[in-house]
Amino acid sequence: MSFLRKKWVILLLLWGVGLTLWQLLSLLYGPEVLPGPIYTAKGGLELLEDGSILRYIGISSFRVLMGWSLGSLLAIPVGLIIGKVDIVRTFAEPFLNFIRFIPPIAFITLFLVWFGIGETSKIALILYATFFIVVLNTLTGVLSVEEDKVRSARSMGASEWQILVHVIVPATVPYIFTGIRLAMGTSYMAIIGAEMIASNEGVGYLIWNSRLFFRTDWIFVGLISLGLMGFLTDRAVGFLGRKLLFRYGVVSSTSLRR
Amino acid sequence: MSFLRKKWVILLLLWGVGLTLWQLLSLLYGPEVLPGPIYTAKGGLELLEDGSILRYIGISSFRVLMGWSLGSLLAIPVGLIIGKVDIVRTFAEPFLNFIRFIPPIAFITLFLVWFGIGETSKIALILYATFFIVVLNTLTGVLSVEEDKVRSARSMGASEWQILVHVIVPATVPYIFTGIRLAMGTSYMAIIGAEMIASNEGVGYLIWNSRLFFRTDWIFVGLISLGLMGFLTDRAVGFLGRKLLFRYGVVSSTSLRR
Amino acid sequence: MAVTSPANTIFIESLNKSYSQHTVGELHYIIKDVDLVVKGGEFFVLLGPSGCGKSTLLNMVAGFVSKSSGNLRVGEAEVGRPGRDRAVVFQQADSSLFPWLTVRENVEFGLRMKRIPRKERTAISDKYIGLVGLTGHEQKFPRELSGGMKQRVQLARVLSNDPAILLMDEPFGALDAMTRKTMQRELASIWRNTDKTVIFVTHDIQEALMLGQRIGIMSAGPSSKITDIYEVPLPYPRDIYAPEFHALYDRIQSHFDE
Amino acid sequence: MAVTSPANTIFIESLNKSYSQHTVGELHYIIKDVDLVVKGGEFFVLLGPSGCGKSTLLNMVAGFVSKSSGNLRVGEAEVGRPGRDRAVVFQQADSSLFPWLTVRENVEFGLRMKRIPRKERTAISDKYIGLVGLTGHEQKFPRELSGGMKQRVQLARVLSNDPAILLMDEPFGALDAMTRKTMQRELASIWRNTDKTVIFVTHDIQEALMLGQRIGIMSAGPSSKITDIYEVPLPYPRDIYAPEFHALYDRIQSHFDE
Amino acid sequence: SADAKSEGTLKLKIADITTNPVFRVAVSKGIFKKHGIEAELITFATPAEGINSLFIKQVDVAYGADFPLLNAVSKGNYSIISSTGTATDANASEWKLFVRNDIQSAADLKGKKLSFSRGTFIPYLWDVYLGENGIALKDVELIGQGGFDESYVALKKGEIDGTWIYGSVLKEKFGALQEAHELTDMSKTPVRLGTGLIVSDELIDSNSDQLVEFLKALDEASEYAQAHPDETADILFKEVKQPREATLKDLPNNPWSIGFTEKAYNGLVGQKKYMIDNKIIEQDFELKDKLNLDLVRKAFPDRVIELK
Ligand SMILES: Nc1ncnc2c1ncn2[C@@H]1O[C@H](COP(=O)(O)OP(=O)(O)OP(=O)(O)O)[C@@H](O)[C@H]1O
Ligand SMILES: Nc1ncnc2c1ncn2[C@@H]1O[C@H](COP(=O)(O)OP(=O)(O)OP(=O)(O)O)[C@@H](O)[C@H]1O
Ligand SMILES: [Mg+2]
Ligand SMILES: [Mg+2]
Repeated sequence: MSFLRKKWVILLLLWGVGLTLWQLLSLLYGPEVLPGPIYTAKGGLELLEDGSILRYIGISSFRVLMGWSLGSLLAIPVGLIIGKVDIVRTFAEPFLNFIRFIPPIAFITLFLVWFGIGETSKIALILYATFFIVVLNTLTGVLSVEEDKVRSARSMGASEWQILVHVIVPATVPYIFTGIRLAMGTSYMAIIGAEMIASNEGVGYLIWNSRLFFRTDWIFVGLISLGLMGFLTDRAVGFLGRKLLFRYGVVSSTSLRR
Repeated sequence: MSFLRKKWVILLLLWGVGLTLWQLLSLLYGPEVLPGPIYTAKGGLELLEDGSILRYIGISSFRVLMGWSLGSLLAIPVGLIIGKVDIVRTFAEPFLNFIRFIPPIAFITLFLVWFGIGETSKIALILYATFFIVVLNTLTGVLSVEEDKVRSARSMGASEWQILVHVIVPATVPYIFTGIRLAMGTSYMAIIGAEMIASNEGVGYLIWNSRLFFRTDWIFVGLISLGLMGFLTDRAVGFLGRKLLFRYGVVSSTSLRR
Repeated sequence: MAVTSPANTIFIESLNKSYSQHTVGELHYIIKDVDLVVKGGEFFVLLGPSGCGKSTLLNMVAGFVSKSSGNLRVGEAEVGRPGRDRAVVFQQADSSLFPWLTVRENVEFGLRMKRIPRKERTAISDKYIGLVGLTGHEQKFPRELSGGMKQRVQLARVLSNDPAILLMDEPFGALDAMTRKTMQRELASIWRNTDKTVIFVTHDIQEALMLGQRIGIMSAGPSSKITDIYEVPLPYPRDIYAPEFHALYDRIQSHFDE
Repeated sequence: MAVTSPANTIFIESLNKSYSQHTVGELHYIIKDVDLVVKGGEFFVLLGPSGCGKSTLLNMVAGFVSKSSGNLRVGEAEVGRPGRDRAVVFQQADSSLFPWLTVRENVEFGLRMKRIPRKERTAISDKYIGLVGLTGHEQKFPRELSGGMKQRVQLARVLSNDPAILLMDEPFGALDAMTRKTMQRELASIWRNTDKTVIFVTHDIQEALMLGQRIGIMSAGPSSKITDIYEVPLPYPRDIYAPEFHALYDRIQSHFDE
Repeated sequence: SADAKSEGTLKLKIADITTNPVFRVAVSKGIFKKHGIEAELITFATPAEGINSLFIKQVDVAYGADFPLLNAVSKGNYSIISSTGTATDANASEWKLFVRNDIQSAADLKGKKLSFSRGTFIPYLWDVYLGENGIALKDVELIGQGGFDESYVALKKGEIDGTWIYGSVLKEKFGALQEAHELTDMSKTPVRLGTGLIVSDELIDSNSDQLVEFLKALDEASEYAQAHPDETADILFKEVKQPREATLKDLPNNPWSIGFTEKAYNGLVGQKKYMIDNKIIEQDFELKDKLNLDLVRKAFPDRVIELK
């Protein structure tokens, strides 16, 4: 009990020290160089008053959630197929290991051309950002299914299709979930790229547009919004996963590797 | 034997089909929209002839390698400390889980302000992109060290410092290595952002600048270079790890989760 | 008591298995020229040192691993692939049970694959869950059970499919000494109440003597075969301090002392 | 033969251990009021069902786990933290050996921590590697060894530190039946050639009788204690078919049948 | 930074963009050196970013269009020291308005979706152009875009109905569009796009003589570029990968004439009024205070107007 209380005190102290340091540094270097917490809060308030920051967060969240869920929905069957069918895997693996080094932002022009300047291309960009992570994780999951499970199902008379549906897929759920959760991080990362495309709204737009007018305080507000959005959705996804996918052995993990 | 030969035939066939499809699609949409393999090859040749693409690859690789190695070098001790010292971890974990959703590109303006327009800011951006992944993996590694290892070292008379150096660090090597290798991927992703900062050279610059001139072929050349660079360094790092860190149990893994 | 029946008799003639090794060029046999007939309803134990090929032989009977040459029949039918007539109990319950299903769902898996109506399924699973002494634990997940209980689930799961043959690969190898003794006693009594053929793999001489009607001794690999077969004419449940038990123990032990 | 010496005598008086549970409020004892004196040079076996608290008691003697109340001394000294006088052999060799060190390096670990010069170290490790029968395997890594060989490495590693007391927590629990018998025989003979005190934890009655001079029976938890202590006046190496062995086996077995 | 005054050589860091040939020619042909300037070019993606770098003392001189220039001088102690003389009719005629085929006259733009590049003068241009044709800004929808590749695709697909573009590459691309045609160009509007040079007041105080030389060097470099288009195209391809054809076509439309003309002044005035009206500049200021024409007057006395 007293340890717990002590922990909170120390934590508060540490955060206090952190904030003070931030403010001091900002005073030292000037708000242009490092917008301090007070200056940032002012900028945030400005954006809060006219409601724009909340609208931006809403819009960006919508885009992220759309791109992320569509990407995951597409990626899961693709990952299952790549994992199950050897010849597809031989073909796809070098390709996957090649394309995963190409950042979403590099595809802006192409996506524009393919999907236009509306919501589609923005969502497609986020979809791209999440797709390969989920595919790779699903694939890893399929390859990690214990041979014993498949063997026992087979000797209990399950058909190959039944094995896929009743063994491979449920056994892969924890991997798929990890993939989906990791992809969540990347999709927030891709929002700036996505909102470089023909948009007048969104957190990514805020960050990018503030560059032009050198509003470092707004950039900070944008960064903090992004961090918070990511943090909260990650926790929410983790919580839902723990509740809904409990039987598949999805457990909480606070610090995820990216 | 015959299976192996067959595999190669099928693989060649599949790649052939892929390339043909790409070319056909490009003919359908026009090279503006989708530069086909032939058109891309021509653009690549143009850049190869005056040596610029090789120079760009060299410059970008240098930036990536610098940022990545500095980031890793910094991140390892930080990860060890966060993993070992409970109070630091309590403070740092929410912060880490917050900041990992903020993409490197969001920091362009701030890094410009902090580190100037030279190489420093570009390298710093890549450093940022790799830092947190390596920290999170190192941290996970430290937390995964089996209690038995620490206990046995302790009962053989090792001091706390000796335990850190002779038990925790070597036991964490495989995690650190995974982190470093994953970070490699992200650092290639960050190069476009890094080379948006006041530069007129590099693969990221090529991709970004070619938008201005509608040179979709050059964009593709840039993308392919990026993919190849990433793929090859990833293999090289994997190979080195396997050879040099063999005793720490670092083994090859073809498909890495991002 | 067990009743002999030709449909669950296993015929093995000059059976060979080698994993061809390209690089060496020579054929390396895991098991070579194995001849064995396990009569329907018999409890046959396969005893041999680690790595001699016991699992390989069992997996060939199960249809998981293909033979290199020789004959392998169950009743009249050539063994080619896994079948519902041959159920397998694996050593690692963790890797063969489905962790996302409850005890009851695990036990009913084979029935569900056969699309047996729910009511019938419940009746059957009730029966076998009762037989292995797990009544009251139907709603638990495997992760909530002890090692011994998990093995009981495996047993109930295969029994509910009513196979003619039970193939058990060191099913009690991972249990603690006390649980192991209990499970041996119960397996013998379950077997005596059905007419199933059992092949039971172990490397524990005492366990072999507790269970088997006949014990086949496998020589150490490579090219291992069944060198001797001992009849165990003792009544169940067996007493390890009976002089005949002791005598057989010493005779079998002498095989491995050399 | 073992020589009694006060410095390696273990005194346990009214020892209690509870992991306090905030939420419940009541104190939940793992072990309660344990009294025990293990004389210097004695081979003492702790026998009890799974989960009764054997490991907890052993870990308290090792200094890994702090006591809740009571007295716990080795010789004259209060036990507070791990010490070089009390070496521990863990059940899972995999989690306690250092996989990045060769057999020799593992054995020399404690000596290296004490900064013993290389030549002296080699002499000592040669001696103990020979004693456990691993000569010729000095340059191998743990992953290249079988389970039994790994436990030999653990044994050599702790012996090379010349501790007064050996604490062994089911060291042979993970080995196959045959290897286990061999290791028991060898441990008994190694012990008889030194003057070390041994506390050996097991739940295998036969193993307890093969090894112990005295066997302490622990009752099932919670609040478990040592209920009975049996003297085993049989000479080493012991014969499991000796009538006295048999009689003792039955007497001890009856404790657990109830 | 600009402190090395020794032996009359001035070190300058100049913010440049990829499409501008003048600075690069001045460097590679040794023109800066001849005038005692040791220049380092820093390439930015947009002029706005280059000008922003002034604030953090990463560059000494920046160059850009009226819009970012005004934005910058409103924020601190910086002055516009010259215009590049590109606020001409010829240059303005290079700004083309491309519209979808269903639009045949300016009046048809009512209720349409029109593109603008973020952080540029285009909204101002729309304001003026539409105003002249009797359409209020609120009767159209302005869509902000990040690049011309974007407006190209959007125009082709009908996701926007009109866009202003500049330069030969774009003119060719947009001209080839089946779905769109050129409606007019900017020379038919009163808007002239000036570009100018901006430095800190501090630098003017300490190094005014060298800055005069700097301006002379720029004029000379531009003349050289006009006279040697092929060489200029090679320099640009080598250094920033601008395709040669693009340089060759654009170069004749972009001769720099260092000075400060009436047109340049009027451009700034109109632009500033728009920015203040639309709250892009929060704090109004006296334009004259932010113009320092002494240097350029010393360099080219006959090309500078008197400010009233
Ligand atoms: N897929 C395979 N390819 C090549 N060799 C194999 C393969 N599977 C098993 N072996 C080899 O066959 C031999 C027998 O293995 P097997 O698993 O049948 O032994 P076992 O008697 O069951 O051993 P244990 O008691 O340890 O389970 C071993 O030497 C093993 O290395
Ligand atoms: N850190 C802990 N916090 C709370 N309870 C614990 C902790 N460690 C052990 N226990 C509990 O103490 C009891 C005894 O555990 P212990 O590991 O000592 O048993 P054991 O006799 O060694 O069992 P086994 O034979 O399975 O190894 C168990 O019920 C366990 O759940
Ligand atoms: Mg086996
Ligand atoms: Mg224990």
